[in-house]
Amino acid sequence: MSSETALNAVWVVLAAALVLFMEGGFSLLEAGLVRTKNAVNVTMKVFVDLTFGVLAFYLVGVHLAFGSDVGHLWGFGPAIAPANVPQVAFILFQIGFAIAAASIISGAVAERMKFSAYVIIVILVCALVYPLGAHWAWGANGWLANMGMEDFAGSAVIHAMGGFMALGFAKSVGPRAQRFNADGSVNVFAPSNIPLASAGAFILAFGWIGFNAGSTLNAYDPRLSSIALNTVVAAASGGAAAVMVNIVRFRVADPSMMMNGVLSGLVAVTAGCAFVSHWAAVVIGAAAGVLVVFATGWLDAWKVDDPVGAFAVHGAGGVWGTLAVGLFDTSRGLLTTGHVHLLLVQLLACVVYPLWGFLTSLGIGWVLHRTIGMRVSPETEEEGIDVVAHGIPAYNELERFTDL
Amino acid sequence: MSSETALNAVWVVLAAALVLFMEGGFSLLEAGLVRTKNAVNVTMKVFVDLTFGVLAFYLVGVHLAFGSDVGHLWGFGPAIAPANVPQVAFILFQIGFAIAAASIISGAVAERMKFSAYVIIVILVCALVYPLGAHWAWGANGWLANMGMEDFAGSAVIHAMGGFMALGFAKSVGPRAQRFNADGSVNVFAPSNIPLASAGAFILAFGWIGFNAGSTLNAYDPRLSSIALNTVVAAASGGAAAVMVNIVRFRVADPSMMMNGVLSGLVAVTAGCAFVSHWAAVVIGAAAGVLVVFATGWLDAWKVDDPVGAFAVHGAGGVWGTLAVGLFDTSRGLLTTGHVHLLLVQLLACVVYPLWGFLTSLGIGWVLHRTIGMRVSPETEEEGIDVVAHGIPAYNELERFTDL
Amino acid sequence: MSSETALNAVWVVLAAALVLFMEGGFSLLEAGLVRTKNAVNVTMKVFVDLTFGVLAFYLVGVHLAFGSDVGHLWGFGPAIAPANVPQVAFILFQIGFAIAAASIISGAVAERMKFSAYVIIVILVCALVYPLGAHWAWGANGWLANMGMEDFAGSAVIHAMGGFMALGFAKSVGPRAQRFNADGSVNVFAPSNIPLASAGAFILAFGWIGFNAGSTLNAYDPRLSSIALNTVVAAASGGAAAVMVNIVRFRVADPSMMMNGVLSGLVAVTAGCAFVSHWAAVVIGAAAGVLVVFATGWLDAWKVDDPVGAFAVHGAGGVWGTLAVGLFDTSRGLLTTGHVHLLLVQLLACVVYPLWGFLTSLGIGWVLHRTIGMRVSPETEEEGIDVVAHGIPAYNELERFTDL
Amino acid sequence: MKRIDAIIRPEKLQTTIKALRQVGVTGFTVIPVQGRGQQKDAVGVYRGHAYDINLHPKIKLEIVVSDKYVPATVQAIIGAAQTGKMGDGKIFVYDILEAYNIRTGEIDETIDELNQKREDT
Amino acid sequence: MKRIDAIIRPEKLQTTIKALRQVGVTGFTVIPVQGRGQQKDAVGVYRGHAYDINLHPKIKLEIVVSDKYVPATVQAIIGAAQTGKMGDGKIFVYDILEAYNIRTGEIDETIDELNQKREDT
Amino acid sequence: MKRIDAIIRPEKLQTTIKALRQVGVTGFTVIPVQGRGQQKDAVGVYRGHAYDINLHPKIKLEIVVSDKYVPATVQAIIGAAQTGKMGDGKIFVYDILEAYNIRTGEIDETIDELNQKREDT
Ligand SMILES: Nc1ncnc2c1ncn2[C@@H]1O[C@H](COP(=O)(O)OP(=O)(O)O)[C@@H](O)[C@H]1O
Ligand SMILES: Nc1ncnc2c1ncn2[C@@H]1O[C@H](COP(=O)(O)OP(=O)(O)O)[C@@H](O)[C@H]1O
Ligand SMILES: Nc1ncnc2c1ncn2[C@@H]1O[C@H](COP(=O)(O)OP(=O)(O)O)[C@@H](O)[C@H]1O
Repeated sequence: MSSETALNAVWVVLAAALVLFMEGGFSLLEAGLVRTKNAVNVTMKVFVDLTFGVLAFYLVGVHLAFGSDVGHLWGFGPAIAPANVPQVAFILFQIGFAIAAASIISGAVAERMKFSAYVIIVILVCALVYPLGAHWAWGANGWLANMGMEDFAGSAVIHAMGGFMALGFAKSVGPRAQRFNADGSVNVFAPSNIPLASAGAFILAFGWIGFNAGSTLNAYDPRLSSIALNTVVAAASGGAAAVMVNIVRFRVADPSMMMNGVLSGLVAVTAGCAFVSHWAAVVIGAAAGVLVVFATGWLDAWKVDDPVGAFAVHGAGGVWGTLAVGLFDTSRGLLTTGHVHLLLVQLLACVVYPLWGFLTSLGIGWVLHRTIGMRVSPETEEEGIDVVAHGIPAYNELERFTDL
Repeated sequence: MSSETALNAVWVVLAAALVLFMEGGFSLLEAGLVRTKNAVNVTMKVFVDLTFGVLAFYLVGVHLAFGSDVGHLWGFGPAIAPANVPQVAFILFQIGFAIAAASIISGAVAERMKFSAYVIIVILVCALVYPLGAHWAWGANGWLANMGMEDFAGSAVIHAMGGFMALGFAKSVGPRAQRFNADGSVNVFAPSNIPLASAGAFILAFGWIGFNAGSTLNAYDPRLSSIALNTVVAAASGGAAAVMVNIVRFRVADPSMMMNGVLSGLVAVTAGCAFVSHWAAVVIGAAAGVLVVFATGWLDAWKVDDPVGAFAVHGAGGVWGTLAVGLFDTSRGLLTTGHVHLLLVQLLACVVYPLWGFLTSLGIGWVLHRTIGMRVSPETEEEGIDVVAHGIPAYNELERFTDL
Repeated sequence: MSSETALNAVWVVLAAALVLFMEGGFSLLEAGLVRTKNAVNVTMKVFVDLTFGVLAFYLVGVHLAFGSDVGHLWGFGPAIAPANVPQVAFILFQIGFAIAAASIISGAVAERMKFSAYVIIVILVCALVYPLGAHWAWGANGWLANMGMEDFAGSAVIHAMGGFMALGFAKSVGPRAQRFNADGSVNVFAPSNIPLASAGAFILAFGWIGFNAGSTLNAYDPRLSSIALNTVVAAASGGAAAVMVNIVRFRVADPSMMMNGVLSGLVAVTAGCAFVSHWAAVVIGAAAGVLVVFATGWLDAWKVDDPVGAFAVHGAGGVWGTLAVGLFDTSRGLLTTGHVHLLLVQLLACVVYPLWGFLTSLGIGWVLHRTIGMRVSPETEEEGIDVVAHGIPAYNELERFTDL
Repeated sequence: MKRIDAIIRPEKLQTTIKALRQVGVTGFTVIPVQGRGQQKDAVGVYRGHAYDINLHPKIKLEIVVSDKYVPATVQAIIGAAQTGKMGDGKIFVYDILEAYNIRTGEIDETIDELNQKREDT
Repeated sequence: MKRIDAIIRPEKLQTTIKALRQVGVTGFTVIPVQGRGQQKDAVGVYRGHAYDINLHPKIKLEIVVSDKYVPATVQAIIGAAQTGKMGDGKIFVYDILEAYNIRTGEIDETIDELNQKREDT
Repeated sequence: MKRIDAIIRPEKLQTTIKALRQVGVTGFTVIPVQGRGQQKDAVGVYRGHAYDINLHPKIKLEIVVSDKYVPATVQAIIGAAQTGKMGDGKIFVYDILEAYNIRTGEIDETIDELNQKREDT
């Protein structure tokens, strides 16, 4: 085995491990931000991503995404890996990406979706919806790739699409009971466990270095270190901006906004991390941090209930990040070079992926509503999904149990 | 320093870091699955692994395991590392393995074992019991290695042996008070903190990629990526199978079974990850997922109390995984090639390691009972070990403390 | 790109990721060790390190630390990276170091410092205080570097300095209300969540392998694996020693001492990990473990309130570790070679860094007290900073919220 | 002066507090409790063993009011906390002899009868 | 109609509930509390400082029953919760004047006396 | 025999316990509660929405003592728990009819009146 392949294998496998570890981050973040009575349920959903999602993508999705191109729309047959990267390492890394896309949804539909409906959604997303979108930008000869679209690690392909799927499913399943009052005002449902959520945010930030830098799929890529630095500074400016805006607008340094600002900065820099300079990464992150605070408010205004802010982080941040490549790309960006072509292509991507995500999720939701049902019963919602669907509450201080 | 050695050093050190991080996973998993009043105690036990266990293996065990062979039974002198891997990197990686074996025990004896007894057990296991077993399969000229036994990363050497030691010690220390009723029925002791436990499971899964792929001890091993992929798909099918079986048998998607299914899939694929194809890894994982649900029931039937399911995951999963190599090995497996020899050798390993683990643990237990005692007093058990042995409860919301 | 640079980039980026992940460790450790009502606040402080701290060091500090030397005192202009390491990878790694130094402070001033004051402190520390200190020992031509001072990964530069800054700020902000009684006795404020804290300790230990071994900044450094092994065995002996001393002195196996022992062992071996033998690493760690128990007591005697033990771990452990290089360095140590020169230089460093940290923190504290104020109001302290400054308590079991 | 102990569903706490405010009751104490009554047990399952979740999370309100406020308070609680399904909870009323306000160190002035008594003396 | 407050050891909760069921008491409310009495203090140690764990975790049961059930209920609790060691707990009994069922919005029909009263009217 | 329910600030628990010990009250039960009274609401903000933190963490002490200890106990609590600011809490006193000690299974001997009664019989 050549030295080059060996190093690439090590690099891609370790990066994939980091990406897969992000599932733990999603799980903790969401378990911390929902109410106690549904903390087991969101955790279990992320395990569904890690099990059913992995199998669905490995058995079906990866071929659709990375097989030989069929009409620029989907792939077929064995996945085609870049040169000098073992194919299986490539597949492993892509598995991590696919289930990340699915995990974005889990938080947005938390506290009211049926477990069985979620399992089906994850299987469909990992086997079909995400792979098609991935093929367009990343597959050999995908139609958007051919147009010159740039999305290094998936602001559009994963986050914008995932964020708009989160939006679609959140709309489809409806808000949690009593979330909105008749007069349109919002009831605050307090997050159950902030330190747990913050642990999740740190794990996500940690894994993101593998997510972005690993997307080189090539240890010899001279941009590798720069990508990692861009990732970290965008996270920093995203969090800093979000917390400052939040203090100005709402007086407090809201931990959920600090975390979501960091994550939003990460989401936004994901598309451009290999194409933009460090100062641009700082700007992209900061803008994403501002955006996440406002986007959180929009959802409330639209009466869509997204318990963890998945849309504000991934949807809004992803669209902004995709666009930002058109502005800041060092060789083709509008602001850096005056060229407008790339920006137009990126704009197209900003329509295609959100639409694809939103429409497919509404469609899947429509079918689910008419078949197995998408939403737990009002009684279950009131009691919490944990006991009903999983047999056990998240926290048990009192030993109140006897065998039947 | 040659490029090859440098890359190997990086690879093995990072893999070792991942394996050592698994201790954090054990700690959280166990702290989440026991009752609140003993959460500090199980956490402390894992710190014992990380401290006394590391020292015991580093000072004594590593020589017994990997020193020059003495009669095919044990080693002596400096550890012998594979070519082109710095010896200290090899030792570091093996330290991670040794304390993983010890950590398996901590959960099974949770909530009733004396802290001092546990310290002694860890020292003995890391200094003597595990190293001997490791030498047989992995040492230069170990007797099982010479017979052609295959255990790539330790389904037999670590997990089956560790799982049966867990069984032996759990039997030896006896069940928790009131766990079993006179009529043989089981009282459910609710886990204190499911999200914490799930964080532990995610960390374990993350670390396992280093555990299995790192066992190449060679970045140039062409199987490296394939091992990582096998690890992940087996985890996925293990979790998926366990949760489906649990839903069919018991109606709910039990989070502890989902986690243990994932872990059991990982345990089972550990022996064969370098020798079997990907579809075989999926099958091995799925079977382990089914097995873990049933094995959990067996323990109850045998009236052995294993609070975290260590035996079901590591004992049962490890034996199955060891056997599975004999079935699915691509060049020597029964189902894949029709050869029966390897299967017979693996069968032998499936007797040797469980027996070695079970008998030594019963022996150590016997001595401990007759010397310093193995079990806390009934009063301590009732009050919880945390306050008595560690001076502080795990969670303190009320400020109820004054200095004496 | 040469193979060497590629491997170095991968190595340094992954090590930097591990170091950055340590922030998550700090956050959990501190959130677990403070009282519930301030758990969000300490978590938010670590996010401040990860956002404002990163930007301050990236925009300002890195030049002061690693730019071209000006009078052996500070740097100027672009950071100078070692040969064959991409400059940005080097910068990324150094970012992780800078914010680690800042994070040490957050725990010591927990539960009573204003959030705004902390933001300013972090910016000053990451932009000025730490970079100057770093330049002296690590910058091109720094005055202590020129004298032959050895601090491989920062026992002095980061931990001793950070620990004494923690001491200075803790003194400056004053103890928590009711911490000390009139007669000098100490009131125990129970830590809110031990399993959370232990998760943090495991993450820190995991990241530390990247912290120390990554400081080679060179995958071809023959000492790389040995550094990692030294790190792990020192952690082990630190924890083992601390818990044994604590049992002898105070009867219980205190989890906070076990964790702090492990961390103290890590801190102490950080300076010498590349220069001392393995047995010396064991000794250095063990001594640090003993030290941490006593140092914790000293702080109480001095009536300084350090809720997480930051001084005992980083300050005391850092000074000891810096000194220990002078004793155990394999080529210049007093005990190993009889030479006294290195020890004297190290002694000087043991004066310079603590003093630098202590005096700058007192100075900054003095200014803050006279300007925006450093301490929250007694009402806020009583109620907890979480609700007042961050709008939300850490844990919310009861749904007690309605919109205004 | 009477004490009213009301055991209600957790999700009815906020509407009950609003209802209390409307009838002029502004002081009360809230305790999360676990209760058992006619409400059907839930059945949990852990590791293959079904177990009875024989206690349901409830909220207990403790309210001390003047005698004459009792009927209005009770009605306010019933109005706000009722769903008509098993598990709505109970209200118990009993006598309180004395009430002190710790802040003033004197007899509590927020309760009518006591106010009366204070003025009398 | 009386209220019985029983403070017991946490680990005796399930047997006590069983005992209550056997004497026909099916409604009660459970609250985790911290108590102090004759039970010896535990001593904790944190960072070298011993501290008094001067409160012990207990469970409080609040049970409202008809007068005539009081002796049986008290006996059932004592029978189930007694270990004979310090810290077993106490039972306090006091008068309840009225009881309402929130679900029906009326006087509670599960308590004998009230049932009687309702039938009378 | 009376029961005294005292609702105090959480940070006053230890001084209150000390004060109780000094007047000879050694048995009591402590419950963390959430209370509402004249204390000003705190305002939380989560994701851009202000919300009323209309319940404040308090500690409830339940103390059963002989009639003659009531004034001293009440004074001890007031002395220890008072800060003079809104939110100091309340003390309520009411009658207890019977008290049993679960350990002995008999009428409680720690309460004066009962002791008296026992000796009489
Ligand atoms: N006799 C009782 N004594 C004390 N608390 C009771 C009693 N009966 C019911 N409760 C409390 O009231 C709650 C609701 O009672 P339940 O019988 O389920 O309501 P409903 O009568 O509306 O069906 C119980 O969970 C328990 O906390
Ligand atoms: N006078 C009292 N008032 C209120 N609660 C009390 C009183 N005395 C004891 N208790 C409660 O009863 C519990 C057990 O009391 P303890 O004296 O320890 O039991 P025993 O009398 O069986 O030794 C205490 O922890 C406390 O909660
Ligand atoms: N009428 C009442 N009934 C029951 N509890 C009350 C009542 N009034 C006040 N409380 C309790 O006392 C606590 C303190 O009351 P508050 O009015 O804030 O104190 P203060 O009168 O000293 O300002 C409240 O949080 C609540 O728990």
